[in-house]
Amino acid sequence: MSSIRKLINDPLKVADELVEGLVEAYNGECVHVGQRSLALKNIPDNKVALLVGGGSGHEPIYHGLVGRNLADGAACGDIFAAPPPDIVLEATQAVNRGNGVLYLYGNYAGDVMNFDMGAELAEDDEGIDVRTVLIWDDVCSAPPTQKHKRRGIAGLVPIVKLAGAASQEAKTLNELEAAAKKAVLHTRSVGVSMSPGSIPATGKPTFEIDEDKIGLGMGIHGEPGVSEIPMTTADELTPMMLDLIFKDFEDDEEIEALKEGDEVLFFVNSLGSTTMMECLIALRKAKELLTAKGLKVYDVMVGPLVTCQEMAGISFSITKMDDELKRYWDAPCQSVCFSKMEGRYGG
Amino acid sequence: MSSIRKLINDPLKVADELVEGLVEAYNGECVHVGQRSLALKNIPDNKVALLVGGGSGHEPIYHGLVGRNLADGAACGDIFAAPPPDIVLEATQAVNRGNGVLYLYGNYAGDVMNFDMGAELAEDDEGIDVRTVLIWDDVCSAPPTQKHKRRGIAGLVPIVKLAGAASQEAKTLNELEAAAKKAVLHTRSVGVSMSPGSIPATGKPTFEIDEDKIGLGMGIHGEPGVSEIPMTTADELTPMMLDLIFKDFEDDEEIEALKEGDEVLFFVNSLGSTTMMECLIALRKAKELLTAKGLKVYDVMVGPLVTCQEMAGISFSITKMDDELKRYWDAPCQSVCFSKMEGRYGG
Amino acid sequence: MPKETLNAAEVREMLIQVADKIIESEPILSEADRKLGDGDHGIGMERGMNAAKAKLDTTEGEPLGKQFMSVGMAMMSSMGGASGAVFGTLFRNGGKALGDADSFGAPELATFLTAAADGVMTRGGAKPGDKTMVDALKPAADKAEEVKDASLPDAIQAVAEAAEAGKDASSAMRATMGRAHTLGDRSIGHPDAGAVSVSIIIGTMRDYVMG
Amino acid sequence: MPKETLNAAEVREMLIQVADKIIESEPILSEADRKLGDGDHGIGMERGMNAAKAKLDTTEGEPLGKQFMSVGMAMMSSMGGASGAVFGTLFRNGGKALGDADSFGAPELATFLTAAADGVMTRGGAKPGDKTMVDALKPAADKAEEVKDASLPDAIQAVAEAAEAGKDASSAMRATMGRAHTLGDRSIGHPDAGAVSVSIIIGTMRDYVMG
Ligand SMILES: Nc1ncnc2c1ncn2[C@@H]1O[C@H](COP(=O)(O)OP(=O)(O)O)[C@@H](O)[C@H]1O
Ligand SMILES: Nc1ncnc2c1ncn2[C@@H]1O[C@H](COP(=O)(O)OP(=O)(O)O)[C@@H](O)[C@H]1O
Ligand SMILES: [Mg+2]
Ligand SMILES: [Mg+2]
Ligand SMILES: [Mg+2]
Ligand SMILES: [Mg+2]
Repeated sequence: MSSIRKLINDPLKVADELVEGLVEAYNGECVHVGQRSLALKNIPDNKVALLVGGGSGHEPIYHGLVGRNLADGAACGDIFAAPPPDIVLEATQAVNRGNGVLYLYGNYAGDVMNFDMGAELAEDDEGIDVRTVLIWDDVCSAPPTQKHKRRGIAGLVPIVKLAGAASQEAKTLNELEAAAKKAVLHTRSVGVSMSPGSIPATGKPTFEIDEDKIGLGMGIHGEPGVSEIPMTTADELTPMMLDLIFKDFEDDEEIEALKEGDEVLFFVNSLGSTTMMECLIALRKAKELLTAKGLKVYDVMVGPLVTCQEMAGISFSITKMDDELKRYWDAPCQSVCFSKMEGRYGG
Repeated sequence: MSSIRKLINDPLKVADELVEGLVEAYNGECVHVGQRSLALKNIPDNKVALLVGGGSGHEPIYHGLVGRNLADGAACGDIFAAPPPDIVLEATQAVNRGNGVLYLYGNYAGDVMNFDMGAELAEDDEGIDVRTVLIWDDVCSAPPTQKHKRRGIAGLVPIVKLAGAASQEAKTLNELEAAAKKAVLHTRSVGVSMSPGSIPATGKPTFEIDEDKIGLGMGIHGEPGVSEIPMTTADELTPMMLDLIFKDFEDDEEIEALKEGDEVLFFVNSLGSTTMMECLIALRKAKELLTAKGLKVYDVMVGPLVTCQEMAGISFSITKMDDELKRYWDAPCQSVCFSKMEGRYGG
Repeated sequence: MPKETLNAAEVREMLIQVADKIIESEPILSEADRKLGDGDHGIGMERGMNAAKAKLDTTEGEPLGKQFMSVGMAMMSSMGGASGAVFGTLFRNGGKALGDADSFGAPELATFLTAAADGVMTRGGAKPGDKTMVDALKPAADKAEEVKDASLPDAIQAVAEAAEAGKDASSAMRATMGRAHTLGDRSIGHPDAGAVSVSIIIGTMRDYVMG
Repeated sequence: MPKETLNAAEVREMLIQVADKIIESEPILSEADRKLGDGDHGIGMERGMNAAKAKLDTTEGEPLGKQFMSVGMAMMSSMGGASGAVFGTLFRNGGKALGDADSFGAPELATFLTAAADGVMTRGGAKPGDKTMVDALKPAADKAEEVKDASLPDAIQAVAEAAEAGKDASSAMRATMGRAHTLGDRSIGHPDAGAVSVSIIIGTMRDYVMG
């Protein structure tokens, strides 16, 4: 497979340079902290802070989720690599306003180990109160009884959005932790991929897949899914993906199955080179099936928000809404990754 | 070159199906009109209406720009094809509230002929007052003395954003026309491409380019640019692109050259498979150069908003701001293509 | 056996043949557009001609001018794009000019093509030499006027050759408008995609007339 | 000529050699990660070892335990990712356990590897059999304890073989955690990328000792 040509400078510096660019995208709203972190400029005193983070290369997340009514800061790793503990510490110090910091990030071994080490430094050396909520929305990465083995994928965007709004109201770290945990518990995703992204430093794809196959249940770095199926149409694939999510709500004892009248947030994510056109075509079918199941779509998100370079593929995420989550959703927000006005479409 | 695998159904129905999906993305905020148009559900009586449109396949534009404080409706053609006159007429009727309709779209022969025919039908048969403002921001497509030959490219997003805000205040078609014309006059873009997108119905790329070349000044369908240069770095390419824009402001007698202290809106667009990572790396350098020229960046936009399927490439757009345009910019807006809260980054 | 004139039923049959030929030529037309434009001309013409065929299913018994007009209306409202407007106009204006003619011979061929060319040039503003389909259509119309006293077979032979020659001549032209104009000199050496369509349309009319 | 013990300067030299070898092995390591993970293991290790080398430029004269620890700190703060944490911990915990030892022989090798393995297993929660670098590191540590009364050359030979065998054995394992766990049985047949790194690290230490 030939190397992909990317518009970059030094292939080993892409993570540093993209964070520098991201700071410019915020045009003064965010500051560049330490090695490779971002923090909102004006975090109110005493705010319970929300810190996100993870490997770079998935832009616009995670670091694009810093913003108004969203995350207060992000600790950014190198391409597909969790941020080292020092960076986590720097970001933690930058967002801390004396009322605790919630870490909210995807459940990957590298992230857990590095954020934990960062938290130890922050707690032991700086006396900062840190709590962690892991994102594990990928239902294909382990059964509901083994959520600790699940990956965090595109569902992180609604989850961070909801937690970001919650963090504006939260009086204590406990309150924010509870809200973030609820957003996680209520959000489930399934991803598929048709072709890999590549690592800028090597130009090599992160995995291999036959030209005429779709990887069902794949992760956002190209981690293996549950099976490979023959390439098919949007209308055939959509119910397969939705059924995996529906089934997870049924099988998981921690949450009730989706039933008639339930309200959901629905998110179609592109993993990179899959076009908005394709996302919209899948959305069309998905909406039909959600409606047929009696679900009410509270709001819709669509776009390439959680990507893996030029990887082709999509994911669906469903967040089961309740009054609390709806209130968080309705808050406006503004960031490089995701912005909205007050309310919801059609509301 | 091998066909690109897309997640679609019938390759000849992608335009129809994506518009159906788009309506679902709006979740009730927009209605599907006639064959293939969208209109906002609640357009106030007497509002001077703003209608955009063009070929499909460039999602999220044009039809994704219908929304709050944005366009009132869009007439959508098939993939890369201007909408036929009937569709333009249907969309015109759907947005008309008795105070005239402004057509705002990219300057392509096909669009001009079809929208003109649509306008004739609307005026002659329905007595609707129609005015047209063409978007011609691509400075590489003709010299400033021949703007009627210029193409409309990614600058359309800030232009429609500004016109959309203006349309909320405009009392007459004349007023909206003047505001839209100003947004167009103040906006200039340059695009580059490294590899083509493909047409869903044929699976074939829209143009050919050597693996190690960049097409400088190319259009958003792969129309030829001013030259092909060897593949280079983001830091080398960025000043070339900016200089072409700066020079256009200098050479054009209808607008003043950009000078120290001027405020600009800066937009880095991805044409499809170019990642946000790359856009941000280019933005980093661009911001340095804009600042070196003494320009103040009023606000920044970045993302894959005007695409050509999986085409690789980026464009820069600069809008020279003044108090009126700043007021339009500051208004919040919400659509599938572009949303923002009140104000601006860092503001 | 060559046909000396065509009645409405034959015009309809001829147009179905034209449509089939264009649909069959999709890859050639798209390829020509890939060189100078966005590569979709064949797709658009195919879409338009499929719509035209569907329309022609409902026009049996109508006057021959109406047959042409129906093709034009179907193209115009199904295709969009530059070619929806210009080819729609070609057939619509050409057909309209035929009024209630009930036989299609060399004079009607001239009337049709002249009105078609005028309509297209008014609509799109292109002149001969701009490297558009006008460069095949206008010479064909001029030739048709020249040979309007000949027999239909002789006339359509000459006209098809003129369209073909015009299409070929477009290769040597420098594009001055449309998507290809930024190519400048690099546009030289490829025929215009729309001109290829015109030559196929008129060539297929010739084949029909010649039997 | 094999070395019977290493002093701090030699440990430092050995670590530079380890770093160079890992940097050189980037393509192999990335390829191994492509099979079971996200394909970046070699890149991360290369980044970490470059940082380690830069750090080792400043550690001349420091005790040997510090040499190992410096490598660990440099890796931990430059790499990130799973391997930044685990390989950082390997060198840091291992080096810390050496205290102020001023010669590195077979007993110190055992102390280093046992503390390294314990540290990694505590940090990441992986046990032998989970198909991680632990499957090369833990057998190496166990072997080192077993042969800690042998000469350094004999001990490091045996330990490097154990690491190599552990790496090879990881091929046959089913991943139960980390990115590869969703592969289930399909993860069988490829060695774990981190285990490959461990075997290269210990193998290069052996090569240095053997001279
Ligand atoms: N102004 C014009 N007048 C006449 N013909 C035109 C004009 N603009 C374009 N054309 C014709 O349309 C053809 C392109 O058609 P097509 O590819 O279907 O449309 P689009 O350019 O919208 O993709 C050109 O090859 C040319 O012959
Ligand atoms: N919990 C863990 N304990 C020990 N080693 C681990 C653990 N998780 C991952 N590893 C090791 O890290 C290696 C992957 O490293 P690398 O590719 O650099 O990190 P990432 O998975 O973040 O991309 C695996 O091959 C494995 O040996
Ligand atoms: Mg990684
Ligand atoms: Mg087109
Ligand atoms: Mg075309
Ligand atoms: Mg990896």
